[in-house]
Amino acid sequence: MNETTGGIEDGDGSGIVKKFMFVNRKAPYGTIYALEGLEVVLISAAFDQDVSMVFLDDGVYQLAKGQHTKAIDVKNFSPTYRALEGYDIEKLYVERESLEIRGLNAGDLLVPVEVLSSAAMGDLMKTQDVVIGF
Amino acid sequence: MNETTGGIEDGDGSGIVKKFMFVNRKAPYGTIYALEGLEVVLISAAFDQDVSMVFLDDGVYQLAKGQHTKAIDVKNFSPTYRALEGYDIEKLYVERESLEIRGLNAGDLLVPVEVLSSAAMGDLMKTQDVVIGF
Amino acid sequence: MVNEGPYTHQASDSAYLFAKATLEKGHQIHRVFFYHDGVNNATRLTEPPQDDRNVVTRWSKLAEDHGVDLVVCVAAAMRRGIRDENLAPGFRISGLGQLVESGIQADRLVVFGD
Amino acid sequence: MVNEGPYTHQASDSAYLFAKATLEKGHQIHRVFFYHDGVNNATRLTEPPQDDRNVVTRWSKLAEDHGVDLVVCVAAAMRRGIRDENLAPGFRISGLGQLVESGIQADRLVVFGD
Amino acid sequence: MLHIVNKSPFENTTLASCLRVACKGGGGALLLIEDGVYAATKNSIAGNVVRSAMGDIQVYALWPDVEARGIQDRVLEGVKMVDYGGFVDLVVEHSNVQSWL
Amino acid sequence: MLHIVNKSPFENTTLASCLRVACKGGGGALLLIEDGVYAATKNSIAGNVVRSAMGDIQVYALWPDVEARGIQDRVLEGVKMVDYGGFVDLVVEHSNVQSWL
Repeated sequence: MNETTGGIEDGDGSGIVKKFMFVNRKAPYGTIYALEGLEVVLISAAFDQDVSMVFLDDGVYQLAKGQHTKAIDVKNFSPTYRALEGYDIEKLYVERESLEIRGLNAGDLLVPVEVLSSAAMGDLMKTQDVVIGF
Repeated sequence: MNETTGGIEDGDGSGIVKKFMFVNRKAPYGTIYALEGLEVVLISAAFDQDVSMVFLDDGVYQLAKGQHTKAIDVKNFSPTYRALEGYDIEKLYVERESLEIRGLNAGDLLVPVEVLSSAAMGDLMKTQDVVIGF
Repeated sequence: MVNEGPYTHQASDSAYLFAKATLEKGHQIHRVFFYHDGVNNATRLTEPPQDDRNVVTRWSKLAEDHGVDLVVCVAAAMRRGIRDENLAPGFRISGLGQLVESGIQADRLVVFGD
Repeated sequence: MVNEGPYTHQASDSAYLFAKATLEKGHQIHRVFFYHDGVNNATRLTEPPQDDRNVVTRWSKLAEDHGVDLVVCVAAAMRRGIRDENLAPGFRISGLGQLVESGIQADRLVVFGD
Repeated sequence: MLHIVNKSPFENTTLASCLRVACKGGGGALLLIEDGVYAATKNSIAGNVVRSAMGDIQVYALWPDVEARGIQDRVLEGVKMVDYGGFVDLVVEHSNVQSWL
Repeated sequence: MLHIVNKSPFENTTLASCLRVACKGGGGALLLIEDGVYAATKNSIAGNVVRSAMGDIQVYALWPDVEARGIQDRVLEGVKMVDYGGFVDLVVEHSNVQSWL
């Protein structure tokens, strides 16, 4: 989202621009939270708010490359993360420690992200208006 | 259950007596598994099987004394554990380590139980015919 | 925002008791949004044991007594079999945008879930 | 034994794929028992997105093609709003005793849940 | 910022994540509800973790949930009890709220 | 005895409980399914735990779940892959089954 124009075309007509943070902490497929969370994020794009997405804990697995879901007969929704840029959702943050204990690094992820320390992630959260976790 | 008469009056008329173990690993109230699990155990009593109940991990909290649920407007089902004896369900096992890391001991529990080591609990599980966890 | 269905998780109970306390303190509730399995709070077909609370009718009564807007997400509801034909009084089915709009309009958004 | 509802947890998917593999291997399925939120697998009112699997009709078809007995626990179903009026084909509502009876009669009992 | 944790610390790593990420730097509050209240019990491993976090954050627990679980006599010193009204006040007092689900 | 674990070891203590209680003494098997398959990844904390348990138990993982999660290239050596048919065979081969939910 471009913050300088955010208020002009926003979806509910109120002109308010708030900082929304969506916190993704669940792995994909085992439960539906990751998929339904992503649906909220996509909808939020229509409201021209200041949206950021955070991937913490097992949420980092949502961004893993190479997901093939045919054999479990569930839709692979990981390509949608690549499409977020088209919705002007460009602020993607991943916690470093969540990657490390899983043996992952930023190169294993589907999309470019900003890797933050736990403390930096916490500081970012504090500045938000609305925090919704999945 | 009295094992010597178990086969005679069993509920499905098949004469088969199997070892059923119900493994309770969830705390009460936060989720319904403990309550609905208890309902299965009570029904199983009608089938004259060799029933045992195991309390592991947060499942030990199901047996905590002093539960008062009025302020959360949920039924306190903990007295039912005291009634199990009346259903001839007398084999209650608790894992020692589950108590210890929670700062509990057998005296904190509503009913008399047999406290087992992890290894003894594992050995008991292996001898079962049907294991159902909640 | 309520994310879990009645009885299975305590989320719906906590949300209801929090909502009631909010009204008692004189605050306004802009909306209660039901998402994920939370949409199952809106079925009029539940019939809990007589000695148990009725989670669904409790929400309906909150809507009736205090005009609270109870919104069920349509996409989540369709996946789980909640439609107008089994919708309890006081609930309405609408889009996810209603959640985002609440986030914009309300002073605080509190999530209850699993 | 299936303990969780459709879509929210993978339990129902895993159980279905396991059941299918069981039949393909030439084994018999004595019964599939739906408990806890698993009863929500039995609602005929679900309408998932077109590009998604339909968990409910998949179970119904398994019952039709292979005569698999799909039993929904009555007590769990009443709490969650599953009744004859919204029950999908191939499912029947019955008591918890059917679960215990399956444990006695079948060679193996496998639980899928959260 | 108000953080809400509703999971048992003995079963789930949610509390640990919350403390690691968000409760550093001071000024925040942690409210334990539902099965999260088990973290407020003394002489337990989780209780020790909560006690050492108290320097950085204020810790609250929802009394109705504490009482329901029968742990009212073993609550860690320094954990403040609130009822649902107090829960509402905490939400009002903090500029934002995160539920760690 | 066949033990089934379907929870991520990074989020939940279920795998640890299973290994502590039931997988000692030998002769058993552990099948990782759903989010449980993350325990079979090398260079991770959970993977190290699984590797050290391999002396006592046979460890299997459900390939469709491994592949769905994109971890097929980082699977721990010694973990045997099965499909749903192999899952059925494991259930048949063992006299009883416990799902650690």
